Amino acid sequence: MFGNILIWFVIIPVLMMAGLGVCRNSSMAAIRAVMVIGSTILLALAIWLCVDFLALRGAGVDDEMLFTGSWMWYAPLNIHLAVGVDGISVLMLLLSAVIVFAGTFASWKINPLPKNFFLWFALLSTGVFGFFISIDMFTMFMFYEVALIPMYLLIGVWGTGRKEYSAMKLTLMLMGGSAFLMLGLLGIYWHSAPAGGELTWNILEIARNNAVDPSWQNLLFCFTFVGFGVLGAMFPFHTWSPDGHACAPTAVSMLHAGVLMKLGGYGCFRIAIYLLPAAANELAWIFIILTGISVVYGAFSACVQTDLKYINAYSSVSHCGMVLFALLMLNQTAMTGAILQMLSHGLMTALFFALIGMIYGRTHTRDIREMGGLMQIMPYLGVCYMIAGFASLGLPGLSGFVAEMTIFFGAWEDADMFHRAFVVAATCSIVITAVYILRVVGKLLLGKVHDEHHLQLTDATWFERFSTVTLIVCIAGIGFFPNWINETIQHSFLPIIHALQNAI
Amino acid sequence: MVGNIILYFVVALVITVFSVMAVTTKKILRAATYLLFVLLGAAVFYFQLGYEFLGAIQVAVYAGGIMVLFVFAILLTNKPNENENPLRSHRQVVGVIASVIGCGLLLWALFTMPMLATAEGTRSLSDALTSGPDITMKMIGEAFTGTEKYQYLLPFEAVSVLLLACIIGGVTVARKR
Amino acid sequence: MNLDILWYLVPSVIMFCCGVYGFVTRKNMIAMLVSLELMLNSADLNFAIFNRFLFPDKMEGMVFTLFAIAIAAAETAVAIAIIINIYRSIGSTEIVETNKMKH
Amino acid sequence: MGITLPILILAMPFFMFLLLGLGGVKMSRKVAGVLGILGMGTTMTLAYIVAFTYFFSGDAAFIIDGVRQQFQVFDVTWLAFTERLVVKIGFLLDPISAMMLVVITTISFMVHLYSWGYMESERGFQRYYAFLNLFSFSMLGLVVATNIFQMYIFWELVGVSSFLLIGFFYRLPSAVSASKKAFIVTRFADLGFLLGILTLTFFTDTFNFVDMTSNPMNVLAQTGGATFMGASVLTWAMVLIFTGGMGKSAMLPLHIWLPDAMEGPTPVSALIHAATMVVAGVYLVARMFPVYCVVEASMTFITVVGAITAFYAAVVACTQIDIKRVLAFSTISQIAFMMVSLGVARDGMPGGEHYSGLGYMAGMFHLFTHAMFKALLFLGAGALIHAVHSNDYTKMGGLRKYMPITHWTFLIGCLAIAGIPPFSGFFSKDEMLAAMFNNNWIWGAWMTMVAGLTAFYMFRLYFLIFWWEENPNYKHHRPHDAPWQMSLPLIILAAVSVVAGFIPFGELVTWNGVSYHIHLEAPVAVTSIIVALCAIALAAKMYMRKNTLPEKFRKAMPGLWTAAHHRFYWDELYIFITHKIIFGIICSAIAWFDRHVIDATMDGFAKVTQKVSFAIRGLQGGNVQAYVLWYFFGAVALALITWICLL
Repeated sequence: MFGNILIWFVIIPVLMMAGLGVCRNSSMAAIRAVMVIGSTILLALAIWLCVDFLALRGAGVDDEMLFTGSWMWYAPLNIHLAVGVDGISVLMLLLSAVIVFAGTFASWKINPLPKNFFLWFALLSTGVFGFFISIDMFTMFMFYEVALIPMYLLIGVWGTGRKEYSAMKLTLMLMGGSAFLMLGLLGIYWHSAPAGGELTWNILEIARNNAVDPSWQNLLFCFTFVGFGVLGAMFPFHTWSPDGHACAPTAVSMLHAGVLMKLGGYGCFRIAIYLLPAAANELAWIFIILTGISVVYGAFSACVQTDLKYINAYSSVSHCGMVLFALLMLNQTAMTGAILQMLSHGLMTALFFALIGMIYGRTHTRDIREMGGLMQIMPYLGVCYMIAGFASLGLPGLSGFVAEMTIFFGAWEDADMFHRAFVVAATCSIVITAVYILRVVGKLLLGKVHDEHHLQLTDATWFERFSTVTLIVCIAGIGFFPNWINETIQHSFLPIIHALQNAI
Repeated sequence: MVGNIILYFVVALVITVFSVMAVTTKKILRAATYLLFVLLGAAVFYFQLGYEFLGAIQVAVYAGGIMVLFVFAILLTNKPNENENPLRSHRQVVGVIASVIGCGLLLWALFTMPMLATAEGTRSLSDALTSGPDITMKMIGEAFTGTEKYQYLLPFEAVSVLLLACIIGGVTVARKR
Repeated sequence: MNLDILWYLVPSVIMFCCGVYGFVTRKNMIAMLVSLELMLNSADLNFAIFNRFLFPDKMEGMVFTLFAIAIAAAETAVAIAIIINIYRSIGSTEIVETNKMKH
Repeated sequence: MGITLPILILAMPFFMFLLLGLGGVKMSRKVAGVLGILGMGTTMTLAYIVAFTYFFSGDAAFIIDGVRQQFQVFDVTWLAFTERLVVKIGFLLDPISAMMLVVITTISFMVHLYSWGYMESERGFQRYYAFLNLFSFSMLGLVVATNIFQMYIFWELVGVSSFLLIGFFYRLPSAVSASKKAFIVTRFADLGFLLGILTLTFFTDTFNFVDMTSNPMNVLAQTGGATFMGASVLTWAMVLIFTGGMGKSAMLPLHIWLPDAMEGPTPVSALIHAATMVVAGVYLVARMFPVYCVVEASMTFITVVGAITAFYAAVVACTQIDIKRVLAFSTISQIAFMMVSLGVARDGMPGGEHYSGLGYMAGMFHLFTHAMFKALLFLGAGALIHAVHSNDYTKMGGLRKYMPITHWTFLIGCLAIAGIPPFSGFFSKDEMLAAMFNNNWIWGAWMTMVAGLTAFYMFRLYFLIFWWEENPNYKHHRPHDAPWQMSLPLIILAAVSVVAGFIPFGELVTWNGVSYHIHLEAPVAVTSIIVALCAIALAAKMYMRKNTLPEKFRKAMPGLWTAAHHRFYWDELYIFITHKIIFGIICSAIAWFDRHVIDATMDGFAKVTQKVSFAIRGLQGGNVQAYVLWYFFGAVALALITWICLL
C-alpha cells in the first residue's frame, strides 16, 4: 500500500499535521519549518508524479488510470480506498501542490494561533489531495467533506470582517450541495451494476458497467451536477463565494479559490458527466443556461464592486462558470479548455488573493476608493497585480488566454444556434473582464497616491516575493508552453468522450 | 384458591391505593413510605406468580436497599415536616389528563388485545402455574452463568461492571469537594 | 372467578399511570424519583406477569426483571448521588431550580 | 534562408524586454538606453538583411518566374485545439511582411534613438525601453504571422503594449484613463475579430493564411452557402474579422481611443499610434485580401467605413487645438484612406490587367510612406513640445526662427502628407486615387476632397506653429532645437520622406507577387495636385500672418465648428453608454439583484430555519417533566393513530 506514490499525497499532509502537533504554539520557526518542508516535499512529489506519468504515457501505457491501487475499507458496502490518476488528476495534484506551497509562504506571518491555523490548513490539503487521487466515489466524497469542514474554522477564526456570518454561510451552502451530492452518489451506487451484479463505488467499474438506468440518470445527474456545481459557484448557488472569499484569510482564499472550487468542476465531469452520459447529453442545455448566466453575470457584478476581494470573488464566479460551461459543451476541445481554465484560474486567483492579502496587510483596507497610486509605493506588488490582471483578462503568453481560447474554439464546434448564442455571450465576458480588471488596476495602482499614510508602506518581503514568483512562473509557463498540458488533458478525456458518444 | 383470590384483592387494593397516595401526598417522607408498601405489594405478586426468587430480590433490593437510600436522601436534603410547595396548577391538570387518558387507553388496549383472548391469555393463575416447570434456584443459576442460548453470562457481567461504575460514580458525584 | 392475566395487569396499569402523574407533577426531585420507581416496578411486574401467563415454560421475563431491578438500583443510587450533590450546590432539590446551570 | 535570422528578429526584442524589464531597476539610465538602442539597431540590421534577401536575392524560394512567393521560414506547433485546428507560431515571409519588417524596425529604431533625448529626465526610463521592446516584439510577431491565430495572439500583445505605453505617465489620471479606454475599445473590437476567426476557421479547418488565401474560392465553397440573418456566413466572418481591424486602426465608430492615446509619450505616439500598430487593421485586410476579394459585401463595407472615417477625421482635424490630436485625426484619416484603397481593389478590374489589385499595392505603398512621414511629423511635434512644454498650438507660433531643423523637417512632412510632388506622399496617394477612380468615380472624387482637406489642416497646423505670431513667452524661455539624439531621427526620416516615392514599390509589393510598374495617371495626378495647392494657399491665406479670418470663419458656422471641435460628440455618446447604461443600469442592477434577491433568498432559508428553531426551542428546554409529557402524549397519539388505522 505504501509503495503507491499516490497514497503519499495523503500521508504527507497527515505527517505534517503530526509534526505541527508536536511544535509549540510559540515557536514560529518550527511551525514554518514543518510547513515548508512538507509543502516542498508535496511539490516535489507532484512534479515527480507528473514526470513519471508523462514518461509512462510516452512509453505507450494507455490505461485509463495509472498508479492504480485499491484496498478494501468497508466490506459490507464494498467501499474501497481506491486510487488512480489520469492526466487531469495529475495536473490537478500539481496545481494543488503549487498552491499549498505558495499559500504556506503567503501566510508566513499568520496571527494569532499559527500552529492551529496550519493544522487546519494541512487538513484541508489532505482533503484536496485525497479527492484528486480517489477513484472510489465514497472515498472521494469523504475527502471532499474533509476539505470543506476546515474551511469553517479557518474563516471563522482567522478571517476578517463579518467572518462568522460568512463562514457559516459558506459551510451551510456547501453542505447543502453535499447533501444533494450524497443523494446522487448513493443513487449511482445502487444502480452501479447490472441486475444481480455486485454494487460498486469504483468510478472506472461503474463507467464500464454503464448500468445506470436512463430514467434514473436524469435525476441523479441533476443531483450530482448541482452538488458539485455549488462548489463550482454555479449561478444561482454562488453567493457563498463573494462573502466567503472576502472574509477568508489570504492562504485560505488562495486554496479555496485556487483548488477547492476546482473540486466542483472536477467532480462534475468525473462523476456527473462520465458516469451519467445519457443524462449529460439530454440535460446539458439546462446547465448551459445557468453557467452561461454565471459567466456574464459574474463579470457584470464584478464591475461595480469596490472591495478587492469581492471583485475577485465575482470574477471567480465568472471564470468558474466558464469551466462548467465548457464541460457542458461535451466535446473534447471545450472540456480540455475547461481543465486549462481550472489550472489557469487556480493559479491566477491564488496570485490575486495572495496579492490582495499582502496589500491589505499594509494598507488595512480593501476598498479601492481608499487606495490609489500604489504602483509608486510598492512597485513589485503592483507589477504582480498587473500580471495577475492580464492573466485574468486573457493576455497571450499567460495562462488565461490559452484556456479561454481552447474553450471558445471547442464550444464553437457545436453548430446549433443555442450553443452559438451562449458562446457569443461567454466571449463577451472577456471584454467585461477587461473592463473590471482595468478599472481596478487604474484605481488601485495607477494615478495619484490617495492616502498620504500609504507613502510609508514598504514593498514585498522575501517570502512574499517567493510566493508570488512561484505562481507567476506557473502562469507564464502554461501561457508559453501549453501544448504538453493540452495533450495530456485531451488524452485523458477520451474515455469520457466515448462514454458520451455511446450514450447518444 | 380462594385464599389466592383474597390475597390478590388485598394486594391489588394496597398497590392501587398506595400508588395514588405516593404521588399525591404532600410530605416527601410519606411518599417514600407509601412507595415501600407498593413495592412490597409487587413482591407479593411475584410470590403469587411463583417467582419466589424474584420476590425475594424485590424485597431485598427495593425494600431493603433502595428505600434506605431514599430515606437517607430525604433526611439529608429536607428539613423535617416541611411540606412540598404547591405545584403549578396547569401541570397538575395536564398530569391528571395524561394519566387518565393513558390509563384508559392502556386498559382499553388490554381488554381488546387479541393475544389475551387466546387460550393462553385466558387461563387462570393455577393453570399457568402448573403448565410450566417450577423455577428452581439451579435453573436461575445456570441461566446466569452460561453462554448458550437463553443464558446470560455476558449481561450478568455487564451488570456487575455497571454496578461497579455506579458505585464509583456515586462516590465521585456525591463526595465533598 | 378466575384469576387470569388481566387481573394482574390492571393494578400494574394503575401503578404506571400514577407514576406518570407523579413524575409530571412533582417538583421535588426525590419525589420524582419515587414516581419513577413506580413506573419501573409496573414494567417489571408486567414482565413477570406476561412470562407467567403466556410463556410459562420459559423464564426470560423473570430474568429481565432481575436485570431491570439491578439496573434500577444502580440508577437510583447514581440519581440520589446527583440529587445530593445538587442540593449541596444550590441548597434545594426542586427541579425548577436546576436550570441554574444554564445561566 | 536559415531560421537563425528570423528567430533572432523575434527573440532580440523579447530578450531586451526581459532584460530591461527585470534587470532595468538595477541599471543606470545610460546603460539601459544604450542597451535598448543597440538591441533595436541589431534587430533593424537583421530585418534589413532578411528583407533585402527576400526582395533582391532572387532565390527560388522567394521568387519564381518574376512572381514573388510566400515563404514560411518556420512554423512550429504551439497549441493543438483539435487534430485539424492547430495553432502554430511561425514566420511568414512575403512582400508585405518583409516591407513591414523594414518599416517597424526602422521607425522603432528611430524612436529608440529619439527617446534617449526625449525621455531622458523621465522616471521609469528603463521601464520605457522595456515596453518599447515588448511592443516591437509583438508587432514583429504580428506581421510575420503565418496564421490568423498567431496574428490574434500578437494582436492582443500589441494592444497591451500600447496600453502600457499610453499609460506610461501613470501618475496622471488622464493618461490612466486614456490607456484604459484604448485597451477596452480595442478589446471590444477584438471580440469581433475572435468571433470572426471562430466562424471562419469553423469552415476552413485551418488557421493558416497561405492555405486560405491561395485558394479563396475553396473557402467560399467550404462554407457551403450557409447564411445568417440574410448575409452569407463568410460575409459575417470577414466583416467580424475586419471589426478587429476597425478597432486597432481606429475606424469609425471605434476611433475614439486614438486621440486620447496621445496622452502617452510622443515618441510612442509616433511609433505605435502613427506608423505601426494602427496600420495593423490595414495589414490584416491586406493579409486576407484574396479572401476578402471573393466576398463583395465585405469589401463594400470596408470601403464605406473607410470613406466615412477619412472625411470625418479630416474635418475634425481642422478644428483641434492640441497639435498631437491634429496629427492623431490625421492618422485616422490617412489609415482610412488606405482602407478605402484596399476596399476598392479587386482581382480583375475594368480598365485592364493594369488595375488588378492596384488599390492593394497603392494602399501598401501609402502605408509605407505614411509610416515614414507621420513618424516624422510626430517626432517633430515631440521636439516642439520638448521646446515649449505644451501640446497647444496657441502656446506656439513663429517658431521657424528658433527651431530651424524642426521647421524644415516638419515642412517636409507636411508637404509629403499633402501630396505635393516629388515628396513620397504624392506618389502613394496618386496611386490610391487612381485605384479609387477606377473602381467608381464617387470614391475618387470623395477621397480627392479628403486629400484637399488633409493639405488644408496640415498646413493650418504648420502655419500656426511656425508662422502666425510669436508667443511673448519666448522671451523668458527661448525655445531651441532638440539635442542630436532627437534631431538625427528627424533628419533621417525627412530624407526618407523625400526619396521614398521613387522606390519602385510596385515591383516589390503586390497582392499576387506579380510585379507592377507604377506610372502616374496624369488627370488624377494633376487634379490632386491642384486641389492640394489650393488648400495650401487657403491655409496660408488664413494662418500665415495673424489675422481675423479664422475667427470670421468660426463665427460664420458656429454649430459645425463646435461640433467638429467636440469630435461630433462621439466621446460623450460612449461615456453615456458605458457609464450610464452599462455601469449605471446593467451592472448596478445585477449587483443589486445579486445582493437583494439571490443572496437574500439564501439568507432567507437560513433566517426561516432560525426562526423555526427559535419557535420550537422551548420544547428542548431541559425540563424532564415536559419531555415525559410530550413523550407520553406522543405515545398516546401513536396509539390512537394505530387504532384509527385498525378500525
